[in-house]
Amino acid sequence: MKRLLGVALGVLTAIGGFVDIGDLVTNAVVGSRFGLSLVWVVGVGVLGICLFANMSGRVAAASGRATFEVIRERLGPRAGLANLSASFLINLMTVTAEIGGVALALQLASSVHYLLWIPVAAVAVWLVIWRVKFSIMENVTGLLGLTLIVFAVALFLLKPDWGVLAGQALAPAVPAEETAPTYWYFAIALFGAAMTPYEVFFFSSGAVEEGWTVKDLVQSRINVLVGFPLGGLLSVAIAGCAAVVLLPAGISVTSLSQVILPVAEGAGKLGLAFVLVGVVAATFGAALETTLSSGYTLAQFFGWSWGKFRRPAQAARFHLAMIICMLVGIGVLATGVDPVLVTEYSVVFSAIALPLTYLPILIVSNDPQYMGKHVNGRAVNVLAMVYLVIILVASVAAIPLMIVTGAGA
Amino acid sequence: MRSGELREPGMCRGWEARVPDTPATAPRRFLTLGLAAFAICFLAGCSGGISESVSTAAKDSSSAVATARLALKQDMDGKLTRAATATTLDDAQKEVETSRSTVQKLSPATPADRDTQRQALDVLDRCAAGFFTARAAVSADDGGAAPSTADGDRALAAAQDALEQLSHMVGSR
Amino acid sequence: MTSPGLVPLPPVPGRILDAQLHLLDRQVLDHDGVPVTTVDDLELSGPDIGAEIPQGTPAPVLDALLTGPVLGTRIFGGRPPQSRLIRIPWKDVADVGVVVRLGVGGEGLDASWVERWVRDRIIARIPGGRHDPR
Amino acid sequence: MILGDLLGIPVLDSDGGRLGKAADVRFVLDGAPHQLMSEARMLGIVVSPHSAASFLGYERTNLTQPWPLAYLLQWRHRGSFLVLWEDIALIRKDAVRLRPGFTRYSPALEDLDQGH
Repeated sequence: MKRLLGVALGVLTAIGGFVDIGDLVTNAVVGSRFGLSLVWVVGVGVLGICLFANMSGRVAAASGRATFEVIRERLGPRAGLANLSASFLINLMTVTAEIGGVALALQLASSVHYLLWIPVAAVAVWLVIWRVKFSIMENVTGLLGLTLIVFAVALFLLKPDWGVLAGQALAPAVPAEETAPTYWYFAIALFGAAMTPYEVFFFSSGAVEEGWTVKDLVQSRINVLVGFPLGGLLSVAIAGCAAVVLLPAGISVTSLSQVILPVAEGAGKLGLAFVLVGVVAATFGAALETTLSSGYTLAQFFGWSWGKFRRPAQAARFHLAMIICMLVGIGVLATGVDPVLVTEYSVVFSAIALPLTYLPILIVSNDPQYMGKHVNGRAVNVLAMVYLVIILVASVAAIPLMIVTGAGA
Repeated sequence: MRSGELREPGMCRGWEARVPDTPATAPRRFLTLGLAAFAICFLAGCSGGISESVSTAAKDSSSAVATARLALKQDMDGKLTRAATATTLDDAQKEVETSRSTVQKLSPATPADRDTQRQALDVLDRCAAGFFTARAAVSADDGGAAPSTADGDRALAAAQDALEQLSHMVGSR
Repeated sequence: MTSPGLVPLPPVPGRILDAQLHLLDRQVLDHDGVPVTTVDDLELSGPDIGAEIPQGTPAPVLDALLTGPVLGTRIFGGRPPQSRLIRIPWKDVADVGVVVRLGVGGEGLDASWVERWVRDRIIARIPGGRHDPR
Repeated sequence: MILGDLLGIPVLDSDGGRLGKAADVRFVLDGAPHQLMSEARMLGIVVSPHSAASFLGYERTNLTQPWPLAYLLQWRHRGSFLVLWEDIALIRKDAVRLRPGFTRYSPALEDLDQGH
């Protein structure tokens, strides 16, 4: 019974923890401009993150090594450092976007300007990282993030023409007002939002934090294989809401306030309350995860002592690095740069940097020196190679598409 | 507004930062790639005529005005809290202001272009006025001399029509 | 993957370690399993650079694992002065696997001075810095 | 000497002909026993004619997964061989010179791994 509860809790937090500011913004933007015609990308991305998280979780459980230790060992210091710089900068961008997202959501709830909320949000993030136990942090934000299910509820309450939505989803086509390069640019953005590298740093480091062994692999596989696809459905619901309410009104999403309007339309003030709690929880949870990830990547590359399971004084550089990252994030936001814009760029850069983390994990998960008998099976490898190609194509195509489309404008 | 941001050369710097994809590349390659990226940014910033910029501004603004109207309608239906309505209006207003300043910064070469710019600014000013009314209605307590939410909606509806005409006019050129 | 034309290596009496493959860039843990650093480079007992090696010279041995500024020079080129090398003597190494385990505590090692400095000067001074999260 | 000085520099035969680059240094734990581990004696240098970078560790193992990545990475290190310490005549800052009549040994690890 206790075991069943553990599985249920794991799945629920995986659902609630799946969505972050990148998913919220990108799905709403895409829904408001392309309807559901890009929903297939969410499917591709979710399958990819399941595969990737499964591999990195298995590496962590079997060898006790988290992602960036493996990257350094396998790529050597030079390529490893290039990889670290790219991954770390994108992660920092995501930290900034998530803290901004918390502040924007709090502004929607209070009408106090978001710039005033940023220090509050950042201090709260730091306090949780400083004091709160890892599992409590994960479970609370994950469960509160579940309130985002209100997007699915609102979609039903809006009573859309399901036939039209299904038509958009099943026979994807570029809408008349948009161009093919823009369509593919947003396909990559959506892919990057679903498969953000930080999720993998966090997932594998979290496995070490929680002391996983191969015995826990079954549970982790259930969490991933059930939780992430359901989280993906939440993403689809966000896009669906935008497609039903915003697309016909000629609204293309550029701010968080537009993301939540469809929920208010369908579910009223109660729905609004739920969605605000959900957005704050999801972005706050993701702010924690990305901040920790920035500490994880640095500490693992340089071999510092790390982990929330240690007292801060026993992982001093790890904690100092996170404090500095957060200060940098606050500094960037204080310039008044639009957090939504940061988010839009961060998901695309995530897609660009994805091969850097994907390839080493794929290779190590085949290496018996690390994995013992838990190396990848044949089916996993075939799928993983297909995804390697997809990830490489997305990564290479992203910059030219960004230039051609003016970043999707 | 996003197009406006892209024209900042600073945005392009990120492209150099991600080049480490190929760790073996020599520093000179990095430099070349960076320069190429800069050149493209620069060209992208210069290209595109007045009417293209105006039509982008009209499109962005009309999305913003539509957002504001949706928020006001939800507010009147009791679906949105005041705080959420006010924030949505502020966000939309900011978007219109960004469009306006983009249009204002254009340097038209021909009299026709100058005319387009002036008309666009007129319309965007009307949008701003509409937002002003709507925002006043939302932040005011009930009663008093403040405009009602319905007034705000009417002002924004008029702005929306003007934007549509502007898009038509620019599109037909 | 033995290519034709190569002589198979005659059996050797001990375990084989390839520097790149098994040592360099590995995580170093102390005897309590606490991360200390990574293996940034290795120090050999010889030979002298540029001097002919006379036939029959005994093979050099691994003196120490190196860390610190040597990582920077390994990435960007150059060579830190001998005095700036931070050494972990090979005799302190207890096991080489997926990680390198030391047989000593990390607290007293030169390799952990930055960690100690950051801890004593900054992190431990923030309230709650010694609080056990578990 | 530090290992970083040795890795990646050209390896020449006794006439100065270029054989490849020093890709790795092999040690064997058969020296005087310390308290914890035996002394690690340098056994030789792995020379790779095509690529000096040890990339992802495919070059000396029989890993064949994931296809075709494993083959691609092994192919980069085709023609690698091991020269023993006894065959090394001189280590300079910019090159390693071997003795005349050195032996090319197989660099494969599989057959000799007596690890744990």
